[in-house]
Amino acid sequence: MSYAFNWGLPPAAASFAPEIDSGIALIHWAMLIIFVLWGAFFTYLLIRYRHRADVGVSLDDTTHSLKSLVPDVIVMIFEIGLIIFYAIPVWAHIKMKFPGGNEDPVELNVIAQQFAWNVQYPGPDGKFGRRKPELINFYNPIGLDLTDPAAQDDVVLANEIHLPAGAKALIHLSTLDVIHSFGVPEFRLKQDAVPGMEIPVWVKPTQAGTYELACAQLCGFAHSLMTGVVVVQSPDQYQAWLKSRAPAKPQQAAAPGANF
Amino acid sequence: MSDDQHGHAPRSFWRRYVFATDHKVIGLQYFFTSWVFLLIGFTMVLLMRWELAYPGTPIPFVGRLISPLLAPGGIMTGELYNSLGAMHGTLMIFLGIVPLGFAAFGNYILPLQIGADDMAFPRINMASYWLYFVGGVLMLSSFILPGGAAQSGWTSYAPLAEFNPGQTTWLVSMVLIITSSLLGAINFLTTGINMRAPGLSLFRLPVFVWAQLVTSVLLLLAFPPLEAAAVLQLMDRVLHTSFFIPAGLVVLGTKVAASGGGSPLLWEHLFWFLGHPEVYVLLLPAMGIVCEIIAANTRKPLHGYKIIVYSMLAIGVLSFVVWAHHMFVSGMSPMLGNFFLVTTMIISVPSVAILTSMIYSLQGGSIRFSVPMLFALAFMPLFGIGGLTGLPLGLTVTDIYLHDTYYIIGHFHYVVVTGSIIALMGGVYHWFPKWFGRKMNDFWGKVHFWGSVAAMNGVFFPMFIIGLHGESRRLYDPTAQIHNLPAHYWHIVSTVSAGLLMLFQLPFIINVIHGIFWGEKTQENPWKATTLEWACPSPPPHGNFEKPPRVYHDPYGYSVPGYREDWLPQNVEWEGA
Amino acid sequence: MGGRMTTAAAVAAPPSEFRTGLTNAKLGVWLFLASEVMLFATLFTTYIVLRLGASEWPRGWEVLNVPLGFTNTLVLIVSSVTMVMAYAKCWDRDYKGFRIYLGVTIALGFVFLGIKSFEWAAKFRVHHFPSTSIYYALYFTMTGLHGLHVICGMIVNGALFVLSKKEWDHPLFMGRIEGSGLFWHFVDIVWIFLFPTFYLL
Amino acid sequence: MSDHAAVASIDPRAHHPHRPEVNIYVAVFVALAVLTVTTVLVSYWHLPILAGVAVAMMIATVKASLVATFFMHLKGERAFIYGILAMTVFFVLFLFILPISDQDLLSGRMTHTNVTAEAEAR
Repeated sequence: MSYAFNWGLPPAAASFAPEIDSGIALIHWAMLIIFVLWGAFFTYLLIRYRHRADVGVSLDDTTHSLKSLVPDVIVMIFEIGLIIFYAIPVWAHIKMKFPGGNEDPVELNVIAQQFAWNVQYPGPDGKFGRRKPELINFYNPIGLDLTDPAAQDDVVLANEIHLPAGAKALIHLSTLDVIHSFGVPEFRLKQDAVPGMEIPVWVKPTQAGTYELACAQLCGFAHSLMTGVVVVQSPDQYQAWLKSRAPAKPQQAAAPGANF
Repeated sequence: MSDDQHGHAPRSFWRRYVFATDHKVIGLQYFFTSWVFLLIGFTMVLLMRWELAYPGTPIPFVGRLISPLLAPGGIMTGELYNSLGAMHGTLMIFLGIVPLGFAAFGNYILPLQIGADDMAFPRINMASYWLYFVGGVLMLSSFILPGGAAQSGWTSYAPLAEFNPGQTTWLVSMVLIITSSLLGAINFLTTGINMRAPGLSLFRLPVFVWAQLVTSVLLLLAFPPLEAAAVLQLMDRVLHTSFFIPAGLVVLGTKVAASGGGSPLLWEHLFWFLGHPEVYVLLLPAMGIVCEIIAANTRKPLHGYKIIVYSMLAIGVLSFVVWAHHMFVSGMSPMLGNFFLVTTMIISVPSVAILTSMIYSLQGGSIRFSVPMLFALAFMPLFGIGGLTGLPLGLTVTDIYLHDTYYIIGHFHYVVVTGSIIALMGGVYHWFPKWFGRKMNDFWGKVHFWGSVAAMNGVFFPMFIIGLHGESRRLYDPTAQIHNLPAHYWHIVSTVSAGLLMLFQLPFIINVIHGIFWGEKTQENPWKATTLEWACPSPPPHGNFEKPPRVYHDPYGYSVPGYREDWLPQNVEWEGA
Repeated sequence: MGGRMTTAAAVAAPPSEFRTGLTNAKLGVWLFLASEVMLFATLFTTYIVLRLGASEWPRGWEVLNVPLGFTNTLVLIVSSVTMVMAYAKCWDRDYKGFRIYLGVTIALGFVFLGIKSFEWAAKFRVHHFPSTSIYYALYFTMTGLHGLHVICGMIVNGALFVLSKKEWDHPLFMGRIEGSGLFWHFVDIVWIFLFPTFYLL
Repeated sequence: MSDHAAVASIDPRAHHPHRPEVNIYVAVFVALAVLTVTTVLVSYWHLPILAGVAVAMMIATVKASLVATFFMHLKGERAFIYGILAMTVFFVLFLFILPISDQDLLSGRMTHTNVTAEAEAR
């Protein structure tokens, strides 16, 4: 497979991915330039000041020289620029401002477990059914409470997420057991799922396609097998898919760890 | 009570070499023990590298020797891979580099460089070594103890670590090792601050001593939180409390019985409160060693001695407030992410200042390319790569993508291996004549150097490429994830280089053993260096100095105009200075 | 041991000046206390974080015996006074007074541990264990760790009590009493914070 | 422990600049006892939690500083010790503030599974 150069990054498929990519590219170009300049100077010093019998040492003013702080100033200015104009605003955009209200995002729960991704869509009523840990069993991996009316039309999937392209999706990320991490390289998205917490994550996929969702935080012996797919479809296809999955009764989702 | 380190060395073998209180013997004990741990940790990673490059194939040669429970048919299981990963990290960091850089070099060199006859608390020093030894042996023996070795990474994130077998042994050993480091830190600080020779003011201390003192402060104040956290995790495992376990967890279909109410993020905070200062514990002694070697081999004073010292102090303080840049995507509040982003960017400033000072120190010098100097020179660009690649990781936004990928593995191995270990190897060549009164072989030293540097780059540079492709760390079978396949061949490059790296350690090991017994004999000051450790015989006798030294000059009195030699030892009185 | 100092040893010793003006022992003890501060600070951080995250938390007086905790606080405070009085007697070179005060300090340590173990036993009888709730987990862990420190302090004091017979005139003896005292007072300070944290809030 | 200097100076009181002041020790003891009684009495009012914490911690801090100042002889101690303690306190502040504020900022994202389940059961 061949990617365009782009520092080896996989294709970008989310709205904020280009922002992250441009940062990675900018920093790597800067690093490369710094390293080359610096390496050239270093090599020059090694050759110019190698030991020769007839050439002595030339002492500079070592005690009061602040010369070695000069690169610091340059680095500092670069970093301050990065922080103010890049890191803080983009960070807020990705991790702190969540779609809601009039944006009408696609909402879904992603509930990680050893070693599978459970996905819960609220169904046509737009309400998530209640979940209770007591109810979790082989056939009900997320402990959906079927006595709850809101649970009746919920769609529960394992290791498969469907999202419409061009629309924002709000994912409520949680986990049943240990820390997992929701990572989709093409979305440039990564967020740990922490036991006892429900963490919001948003993404706006831009390219239709199938992407790999892989756990990015060590979660046990089968960590590397904890993968799923994210299917990004055109909005029409997505709606069609959603309709086809809307159950009269809740789905029987795949058993835990069924993917290995 | 107080006089057993004065006068003559104890005569009995046990008191002299095993339960020794002499800082030099303890230093060498640390030296040999930590190298053994480093080699064991390296062997572990060779097995892991095989699995990464050729997942699912039997490990050649040794695969059949491993218990079929862990490696059926010689093929590594996920459990074994995770155990090796956790143990590799723990061994290399807590049992390898810290004891080598801080305890071994510190014990031997620090009292000599300040002109003291021993450490402030010789018996606590002994206790410190034996706690470390017992903790280390216990850690290793966890492979054969019930439950096996820990499987949750060296970070032991809760609650995974709470449910995994083998973690209890890890925690007990960690408590022992931490206690050992705490005692060591108290000893080093007291010695360095209180027992300096007359005339040796703070700003006449060699950079190495400064590095050791700052390192001690980091150990002293950053380790107790991890010790407390380890005790809490131990309580969770042994007495079934739930400090790090929230309510309502269901593990593989079974409801967890713990009462709940704990916080997994709290463990991460407490762990990284140590974890980040620990990075500088690995690094500062190495920087100190590099500074010593550079000054002696450029025949001129260090450029910006004070800048280096203040930078080290600044690193010491700042390293306590940057810890959560390891946690940007951990679920920690994104607001705090901004705080740690700013502190992380600030801490790069003193590091850059130190590196720049090292480079300017070359300017105008007369560079002797001795073996230790080669290592010190290699430190600069290679540590530079490690430092630079920290930038995209320390920046919140780019870290979202690069977090926990091979990029970070490459980054910190560049810092720790081509940074710390390279410098520590240089330190071995530099101070070997002092320790044994004999030199190591130059030719084989150069073979070791060029081979190691080439192989290290071969191991770690591909990791940046793999990481930029988006491959996560800690995957025992990376090919199980389709998006990892395009960059997979780089794993093979890395694995082959790792084998070569091991091969290139053979000349080093043989050189050390050969040097101890048959090396060329040297005088007390073979490098014509100025600091106090070169003013006593090689190897120094019990009690170190024939008479207590007095200090008259700054540490790096090289090429002092008007003096008859091009080095003016700190303890030589000379009017013209 | 002072008598065993040989002239060779005296010559080998560096000039009798500590650079900070503090003895090694005292500097070492203070550094050790600094690390202890971090240790207990971590536990208090844990307490606060877990309490903030808890949905419910018992008030101390509902579950613990405040009069006993109050008594124990007083016991430790008195023992701190006797400890510092032992130091004063050491300064005055009053051997008998010193042994009385140090002995009382150790005895008060036993009283403290006795009351503490009574409290613990009462909890165990009604099946309140560290695993019962996060409150009890913190209570047993923090008071237990504090109790371990009390025991350590008592061991050091006991050792000095025994050694004082032989080493009363040793030049380092007073430094050891001072160091042991610093540790004992620190243990007292920890309890001063633990008491309100668990019993009164 | 190896206090080399002691070899040269035989007087056991050398290096111990803190002359004991028994009157002060007694006064401090009285103050500590009174403060202990106060804090227990205050707790019987069952103050709201924030006020309770503020009062109890204020009293505890005063007590601790009394012990440190007089029993541990921080009064008249060398500046170096103050330095060590100041540094420690500085780091303790970060150890407190950052994890605690994290917990606080995240309170909206916490799930109390057990409580909801119990509440429903009731």
